[in-house]
Amino acid sequence: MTILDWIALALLLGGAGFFFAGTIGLLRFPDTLCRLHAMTKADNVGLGLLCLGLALHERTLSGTLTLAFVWVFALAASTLSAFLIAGWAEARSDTGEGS
Amino acid sequence: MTPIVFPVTAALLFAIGLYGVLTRARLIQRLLAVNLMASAIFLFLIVTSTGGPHGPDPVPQAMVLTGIVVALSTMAYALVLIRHLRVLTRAETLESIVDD
Amino acid sequence: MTEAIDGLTAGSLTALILGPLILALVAVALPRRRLIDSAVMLLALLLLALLLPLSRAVLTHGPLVMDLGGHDAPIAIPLYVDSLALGMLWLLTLLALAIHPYASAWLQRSDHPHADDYPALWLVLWTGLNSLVLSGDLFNLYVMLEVTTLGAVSLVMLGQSAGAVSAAARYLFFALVGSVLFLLGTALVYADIGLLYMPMIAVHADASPAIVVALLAITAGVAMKAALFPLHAWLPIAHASAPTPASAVLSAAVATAGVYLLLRLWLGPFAGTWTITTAQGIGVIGAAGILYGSAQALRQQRIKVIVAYSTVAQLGYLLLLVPLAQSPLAWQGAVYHAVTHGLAKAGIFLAAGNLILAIGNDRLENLSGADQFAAKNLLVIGIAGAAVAGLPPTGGFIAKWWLLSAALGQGQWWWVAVIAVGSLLAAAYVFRILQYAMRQPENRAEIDPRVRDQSLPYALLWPPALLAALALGLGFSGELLAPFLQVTDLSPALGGTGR
Amino acid sequence: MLPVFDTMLCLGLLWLGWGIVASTTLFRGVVLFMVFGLLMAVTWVRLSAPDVALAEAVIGAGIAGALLLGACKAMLSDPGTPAEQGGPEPAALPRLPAAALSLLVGAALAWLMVTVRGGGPVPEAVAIALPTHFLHNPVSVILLDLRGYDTLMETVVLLLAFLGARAMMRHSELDPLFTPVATHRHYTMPLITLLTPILLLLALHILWTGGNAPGGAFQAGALLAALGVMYQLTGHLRPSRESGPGVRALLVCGLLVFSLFACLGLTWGDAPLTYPRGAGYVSALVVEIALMLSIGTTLTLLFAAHPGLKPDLRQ
Repeated sequence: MTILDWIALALLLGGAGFFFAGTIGLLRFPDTLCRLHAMTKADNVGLGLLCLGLALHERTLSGTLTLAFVWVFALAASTLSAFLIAGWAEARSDTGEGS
Repeated sequence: MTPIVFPVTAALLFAIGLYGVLTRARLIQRLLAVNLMASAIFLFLIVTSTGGPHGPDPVPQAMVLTGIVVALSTMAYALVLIRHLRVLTRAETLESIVDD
Repeated sequence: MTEAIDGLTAGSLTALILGPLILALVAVALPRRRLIDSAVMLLALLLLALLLPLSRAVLTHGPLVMDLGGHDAPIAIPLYVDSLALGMLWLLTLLALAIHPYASAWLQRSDHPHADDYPALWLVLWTGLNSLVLSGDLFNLYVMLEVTTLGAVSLVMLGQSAGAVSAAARYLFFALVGSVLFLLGTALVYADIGLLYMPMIAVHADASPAIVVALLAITAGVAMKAALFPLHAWLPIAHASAPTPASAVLSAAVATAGVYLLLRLWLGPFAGTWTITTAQGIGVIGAAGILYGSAQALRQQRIKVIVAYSTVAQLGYLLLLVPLAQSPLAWQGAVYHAVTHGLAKAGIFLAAGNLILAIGNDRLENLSGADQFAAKNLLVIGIAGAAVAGLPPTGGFIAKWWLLSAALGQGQWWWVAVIAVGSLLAAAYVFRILQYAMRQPENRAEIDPRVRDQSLPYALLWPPALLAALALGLGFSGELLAPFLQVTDLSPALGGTGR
Repeated sequence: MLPVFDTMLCLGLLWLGWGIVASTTLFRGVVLFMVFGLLMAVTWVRLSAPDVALAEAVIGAGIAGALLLGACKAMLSDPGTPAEQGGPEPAALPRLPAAALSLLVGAALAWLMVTVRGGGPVPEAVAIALPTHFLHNPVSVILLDLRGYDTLMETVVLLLAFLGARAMMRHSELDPLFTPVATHRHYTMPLITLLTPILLLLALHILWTGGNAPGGAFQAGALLAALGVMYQLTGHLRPSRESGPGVRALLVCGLLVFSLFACLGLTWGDAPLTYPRGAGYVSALVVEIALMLSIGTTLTLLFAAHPGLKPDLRQ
């Protein structure tokens, strides 16, 4: 294993760690907004680290580009869905329907 | 190890699904159990496709693809039927509907 | 095998499967009821015309196999036609001809909210039934079973009431488990001997554990879908709560197709796995179904439930073919029984539908005086009922006579007793309906039918009459049709043609 | 390393399977089922079946998940019959005999599934037929040509499922999964305008390469359905009580093209579904494009739980 592989491994483990923390946050945090916070942060950074690690391992242009696309799309989707869920949660708490 | 672990998993998944079909009364959960049984058979089919002397046999893979589509279609249909039944009778199990 | 297939045969087989399908697609895209109704009639007549040369081809060449897509066995999906399949095709096409115009008129007349949904659903179901009958590939049968199941469940669901929808749900869940079991059997067969092409399975299948379990799983799966006797629980409720024309389709076509499929599989690809004991066991199940169904039918108070239980009973006769399969007479009898019973049963349901239009429901006690206002429909019920019971001179008599002769010819006299008792009970439950109808009401003014025979539209009167006439007519054409019913190659019925 | 991975994968599948069957709440069962679908997709990759993996990912975790969540929400928003409120779920069958039967079946099947013989005439014949075919992805050869009839009929199952469901949707008001908030449109619009061309491109790509690489009409159609789902969730498509002529045309075009093509097989071959010599790839592509449109429309409508959809162009 070259030094690049070791860096890749570290990045992958770091990404997995972020996912783990995010999942714990999702399960443990008290309300919708906090859970969203935990999940989106963890997913965005965690996925970014995973993609970076895989790109270092793969080391081809097309592979790296594909991974970059995966990350960008996941970012866009999670940003918007988090925003919509937050809006929905706010609307619900305004009308006093839920927490 | 590998030649045994996947077929055994398929058989056990089938058994778990069968148990669910027999014991769960809530229709959506019974539906999930039926789909579990189907997935178990798909797993078995794909496992048998890998071992041949000519490389992976595409016929079981095609069968599984067809099977996945068929299972999705029947699931979609069953879900609408369950919701329709719910609207009509407010029941989510067949046991709670008294026959007339 | 394909050398016997000429252009006309290939075209007929294609039309049988794709004709109803394309028409269904047109019906979805252009929901004009008039247009679709006449197109369905034309299609049914066209297919009837095409069945004539097809029957001739089967008579001269024996069973035909058409490999789809121009590929060779065993990778192609074959369509397979023998006399058994031919009988089913005649039945289905005649039913399509009679039931569709009736259904259209009936749904319109009773202001049924699903009148627009019916044509496309029935046409797709028709495609499914034709392909189920013709398919010679085990996995393709799984797909076709799903088409028929979804179609049949939808027809039950059209009954609208909470009872009908819950019956549909019950039916669907039985059928879903049935499909999974069928799929399991298919997977085991493929994993064990690497074949799905049924004409070849019979040659390669032995009694290895995987094949035996596959046979068990497939049998249980189809039996759940076809509501064979111990697994019949959903059938009477479902058939009785569907809209009446749909009940006719379900009892006459769908249920028969299920049993047809079982016979096809048992006596075709799996013929090598039978022993005398298991064959007799299947016969016993059939006999139990005959007796149980008939006894239940005698106790019911609603016409549609009586007729539905009668279906449970009559399907049992088809199972008697398994222990008697060595005799050509038994094959003739089984095919003849399937066709006559299908036609007669549809006729009874359609006539019962007219009674429902007249008195608002189908309870026996409300039938009093029906001989005054619904004489034609009662006549249909009488004739078709006689055919179901197997009384001379109907087609049912010929069918049961052949079955009886086959049983006597092989010295299996115990089936004779079952057939005789079953016929007696059937006659009893049919005449019980007539007896209620002939009863004079205490107060003449009580007879207040909403509709009299005379005011019913023509489209509601000729289909049941046609069906009863056909069931009767089959009684006079037994000798004429017998050559078409010959199974040239008895055991295994399908496997003999394998390469 | 690989045996360890396999064992972990299988244990995960079994654990999730048990979770689905034993879960006390509906929502939990549904979520576990979606996770199970994802894990199955990983399993398919491990068993070198990438086509199946792709389909399982878009269907098992994607479309099926969306449908299940919709049904789940409908169940939870209604308190149900008095007998079912709060009380325990009535058991369909006693647990003990059911467990004994299932274990027996499982043990018998495990033995059978390990000892089946394998091989046989079909795998051999297929291995011979594959190299000379005009398509290069073995699974596509089977799905589009050798067993094209199955594909035709599987699409019939999908259409029939929708027709049956439509009959019910017309007569009982089923709630859509979400009621989108219209004021958010200026946030969702950029995403829609970004993703629409990309998803369309991706669907066409999956379709186009389907002949030679994993992919095909159903996966592409499911991607289109994802687009349809997104339009519904952001309020650009709204459920309607009737299917308009355009929707109906999209619904049937796939099967219509496929079955007419099947009939045409009689003119240039001896049997229906025969591909014309020399124009095989082109005809497969035409059929697949039509199928993709129909599959996408059908799945989108099934998600809407309504007979039709109409665009909502308000800004």
